Amino acid sequence: MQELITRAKELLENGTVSRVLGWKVGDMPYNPEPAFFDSADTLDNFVYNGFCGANLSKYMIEASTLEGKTLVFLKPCDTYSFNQLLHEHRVDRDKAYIIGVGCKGKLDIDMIKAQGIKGIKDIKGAEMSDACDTLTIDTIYGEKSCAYSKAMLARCHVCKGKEHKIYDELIGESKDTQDQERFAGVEYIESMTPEEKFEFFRNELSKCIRCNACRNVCPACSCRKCVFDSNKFDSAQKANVDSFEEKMFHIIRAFHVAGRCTDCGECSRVCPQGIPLHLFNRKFIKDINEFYGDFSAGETADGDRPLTSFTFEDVEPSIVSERG
Amino acid sequence: MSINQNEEFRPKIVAFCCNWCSYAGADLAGSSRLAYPADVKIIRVPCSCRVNPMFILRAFEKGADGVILCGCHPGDCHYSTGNYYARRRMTLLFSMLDFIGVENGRTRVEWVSAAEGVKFSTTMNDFVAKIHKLGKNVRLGDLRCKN
Amino acid sequence: MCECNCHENYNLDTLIPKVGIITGITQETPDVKTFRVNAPQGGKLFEHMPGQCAMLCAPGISEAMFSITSSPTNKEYQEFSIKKCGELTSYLHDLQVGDEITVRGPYGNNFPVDTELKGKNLLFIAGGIGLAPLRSVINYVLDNREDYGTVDILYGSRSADDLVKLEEIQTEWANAENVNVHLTIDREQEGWDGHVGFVPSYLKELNFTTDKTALVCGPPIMIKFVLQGLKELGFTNEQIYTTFELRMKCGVGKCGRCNIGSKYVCKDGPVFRFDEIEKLPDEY
Amino acid sequence: MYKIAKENLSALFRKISETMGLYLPISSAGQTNFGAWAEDADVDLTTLKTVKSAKDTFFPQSENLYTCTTEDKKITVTPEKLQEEDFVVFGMKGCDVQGIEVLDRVFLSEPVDSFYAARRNHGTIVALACNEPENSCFCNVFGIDCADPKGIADVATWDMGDFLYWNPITEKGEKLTAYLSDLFEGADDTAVDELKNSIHNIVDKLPYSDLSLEGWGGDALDEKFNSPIWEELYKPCLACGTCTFVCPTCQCYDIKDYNTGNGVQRYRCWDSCMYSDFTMMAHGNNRTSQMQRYRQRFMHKLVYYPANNDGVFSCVGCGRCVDKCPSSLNIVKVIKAFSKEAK
Repeated sequence: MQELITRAKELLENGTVSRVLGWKVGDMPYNPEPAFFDSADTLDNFVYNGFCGANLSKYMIEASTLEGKTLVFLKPCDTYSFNQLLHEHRVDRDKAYIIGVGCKGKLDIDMIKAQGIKGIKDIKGAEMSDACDTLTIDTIYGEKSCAYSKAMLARCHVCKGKEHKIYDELIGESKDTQDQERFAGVEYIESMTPEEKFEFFRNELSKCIRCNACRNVCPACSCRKCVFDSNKFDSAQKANVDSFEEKMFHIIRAFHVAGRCTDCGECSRVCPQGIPLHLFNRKFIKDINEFYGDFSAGETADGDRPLTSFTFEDVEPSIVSERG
Repeated sequence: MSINQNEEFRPKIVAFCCNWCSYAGADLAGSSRLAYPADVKIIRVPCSCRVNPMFILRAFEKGADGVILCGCHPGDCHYSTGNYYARRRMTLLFSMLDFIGVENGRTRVEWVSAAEGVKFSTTMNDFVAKIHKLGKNVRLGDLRCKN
Repeated sequence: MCECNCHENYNLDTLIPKVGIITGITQETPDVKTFRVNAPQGGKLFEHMPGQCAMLCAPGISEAMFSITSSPTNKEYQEFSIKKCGELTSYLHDLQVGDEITVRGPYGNNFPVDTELKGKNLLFIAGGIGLAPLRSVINYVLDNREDYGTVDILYGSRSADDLVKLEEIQTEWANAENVNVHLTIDREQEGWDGHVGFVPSYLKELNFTTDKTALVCGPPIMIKFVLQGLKELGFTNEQIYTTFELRMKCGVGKCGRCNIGSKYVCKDGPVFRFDEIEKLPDEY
Repeated sequence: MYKIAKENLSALFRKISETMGLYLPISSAGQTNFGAWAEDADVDLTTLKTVKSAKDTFFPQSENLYTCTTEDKKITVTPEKLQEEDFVVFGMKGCDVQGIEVLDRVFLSEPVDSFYAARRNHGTIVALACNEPENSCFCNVFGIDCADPKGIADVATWDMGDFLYWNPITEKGEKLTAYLSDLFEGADDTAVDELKNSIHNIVDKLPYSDLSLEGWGGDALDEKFNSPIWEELYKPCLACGTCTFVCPTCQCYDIKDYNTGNGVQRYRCWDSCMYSDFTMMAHGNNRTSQMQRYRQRFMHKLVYYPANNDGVFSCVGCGRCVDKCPSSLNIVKVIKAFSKEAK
């Protein structure tokens, strides 16, 4: 981490960048927040550890409107989002100085709490310089420990890989964290009967409180005004009784980012009700791969995107019922 | 939601028809006196690719039991390529509806040219019959719109 | 069965509207119409005080707060002067006499016509549609003429065609006893022989004496410069009243959007004296 | 003081729901929220905090107000029925109880909101002490004792392992207790006092328990409003409504119309001051930047509300925003940032 601070200070002081976009230490060991740093001395509050899960690409939309370059720290998965935003001209490459930072898997405090660890005072072992195998947790009930991989965000178990797709320089080591099949969750649901599928999603989506966190955090959801904020549209806010609560919002949300979603998993990370929202996105990704050939959004900043291109030989929509 | 046994189920069908081919096809079906069920409500759109997934969900929400999208045959689009985009979009949308447990067959895409009055009529008859078999749409409707 | 008495007044819940019927529409200017509203069975929907507002709603379209422009001394109907500027107002402008809307209110406080303003010389300053809330006060004052001192009305608009209630101003107000009407328009216009210039500059030209209480309403930018002008003339904050407008949904200080600091415009306002406003954070 | 064996709780729930409604923490799809009891419901009294607070039971996320039907230009307004059935909210924590008290000051002040008032009249609150408060809890800062939930609660209960201890507080609580008396046996207070002590010991050790509210309150307006700190604090805010929707005291709502095809249904639903269209109207918007909206939320809780309500804060220290904010922002960070500045 010191290496990142030193390099950021250098770049600020030699005038390469006007500000730094990174993470600031929180008031607890597990809640750093995204932050802009305007001067070298404020960087003393900079932090990069296992709890820095937030994808900073989205903040680059705003940073691209500011004067001067912004130094941004991107994890491997964040660079996909950046590339996709670049493709859509929502961020300005010339306004960004990208330092690709290593990633050993990001942590989810709720996963730690789910193991019955309460009254947390301090957590050790989440620094990037650590081996990231075990977390030592100091609680008001004494010291506890927890395997690093057991505390990881769900998305890190299906990591796309630790290769940065766009950067100006790289700092720090990564560690492969993928230990689950990426589409296993989608396939599991596909194997259900329509009744089971319906029940599953009804239960999940009934929890939705329409806080819009999934939309607002999504780097692909970058419209200046969302269709769901329109007064003329009566799904603008949560209303009572639906046979399928909030379906419209979630299907359309996922559809609007289909072919553009980099599967960064932010939607599921931020959902206060723990709805596995990535399932919608991943289903679209899986379908796109199957119907139109393997595609990974944000792999590059140029090239065609599946929903803004076509071939004459595309499958007909009837394939959905034909494949059974 | 139970269906009143004494009352025959009349499905509500929304058909989005592109202005240049399918709508003309429907016209031809009409002027050739080819019958298709009155339960089909046609909404004319400039091109099949004008139909956004929200239109389809919205039709279901407001009480439609089946939604069909008709456009020019691939290659014949008035705007050259519109229906190719529509094809991809609808494929993904239908697959998603299937994924969340909506009965297969409530949605369909059919390419109908201006000369295919017969096809229009048989397609609609067939679709209505299918929806009739599937019964009322209870999974995508908004409960406030019922009764 | 429920034995409590909590349902007795529930039809009177402030969120439940009454139905009102439009009994008259006057085209005031190209984009302002005045609507006369009655209860469907005749008579007024409710009693109000000058400066109060009501929520008008076209079911399925939208609902918004409008100031009641008629005076409470009018015993037959209520009037709303509405400028076409958004979705709801456009819809209202398309309505015909005999159409129904829903109305709830009256909401908010009022100009202190029975207390602080009594016996005072009054100076009304309005810009454009800002005349709407003040008209209620002016007519109230004219109908209770003996309770108040001199009345000056300074009213300006973009053009002569945009002056709301021009006929009433010229025939009734201008001829009333001890009332001076000063009209102005922003730009020269053929057929206009009155004053040309913005309201704040005309205010300075007129050089009013400070023995008056000013009631101001108009676009925010006008209010800002009128306030400066009044200060230059020697008016104190306690001598100036204005009325606010912010987005409202409930009208009763609960939905939480029309607050400026700890004050809710719908409940604690819309009428504020400037010394009160000075204490509020600058967020309006 | 009474007690009931934990294995008899379902009999208790059954008995309550024979004659009235019953809402309690229910686990569904992995999350616990207040919901209506049913025989097959997965009742969860061990999860410390439900995701949404219990305010849902008195001020639902969405409720119909009336329906407008139009025939031949004639409009008919049919108001929605008010709550008529008695109901019990079981298992509310001290912070949530205080949250309802905060809502009372808004909805029961003139003009009274009849929809809310009817629910309050018919609702009986059975509060449950928190055995193990969590790191994000700071209710003690607002004078709440999570070991002994009182305030407007009608009954206080304690989870003592094998038994649930039950102590009626108000008349309503006595009535409910009398109705359920067959299921209870008498108990003495000593065991409960021990539990209270052990809870207090935990509270003392929690990281936020020494949070200071010095400088906040109804008089702090100008100094806080104009502080440059807001410009720093709001930056990571994504403008979502998570904090407002999980908050027990946020009461802002929106009123909307829905055209059902047989009339226009008017409903109100929770709204969030964090949303960009919250104050937007045809002629403009008085809170155009996210900084202003962010500031509004915290100023309302810590300054505006106390100014209007005898110094009572509109925060109960439940820590839900601390747990749930996607960007790890929260009211504690705001309070700390200001006290740091003051030093």
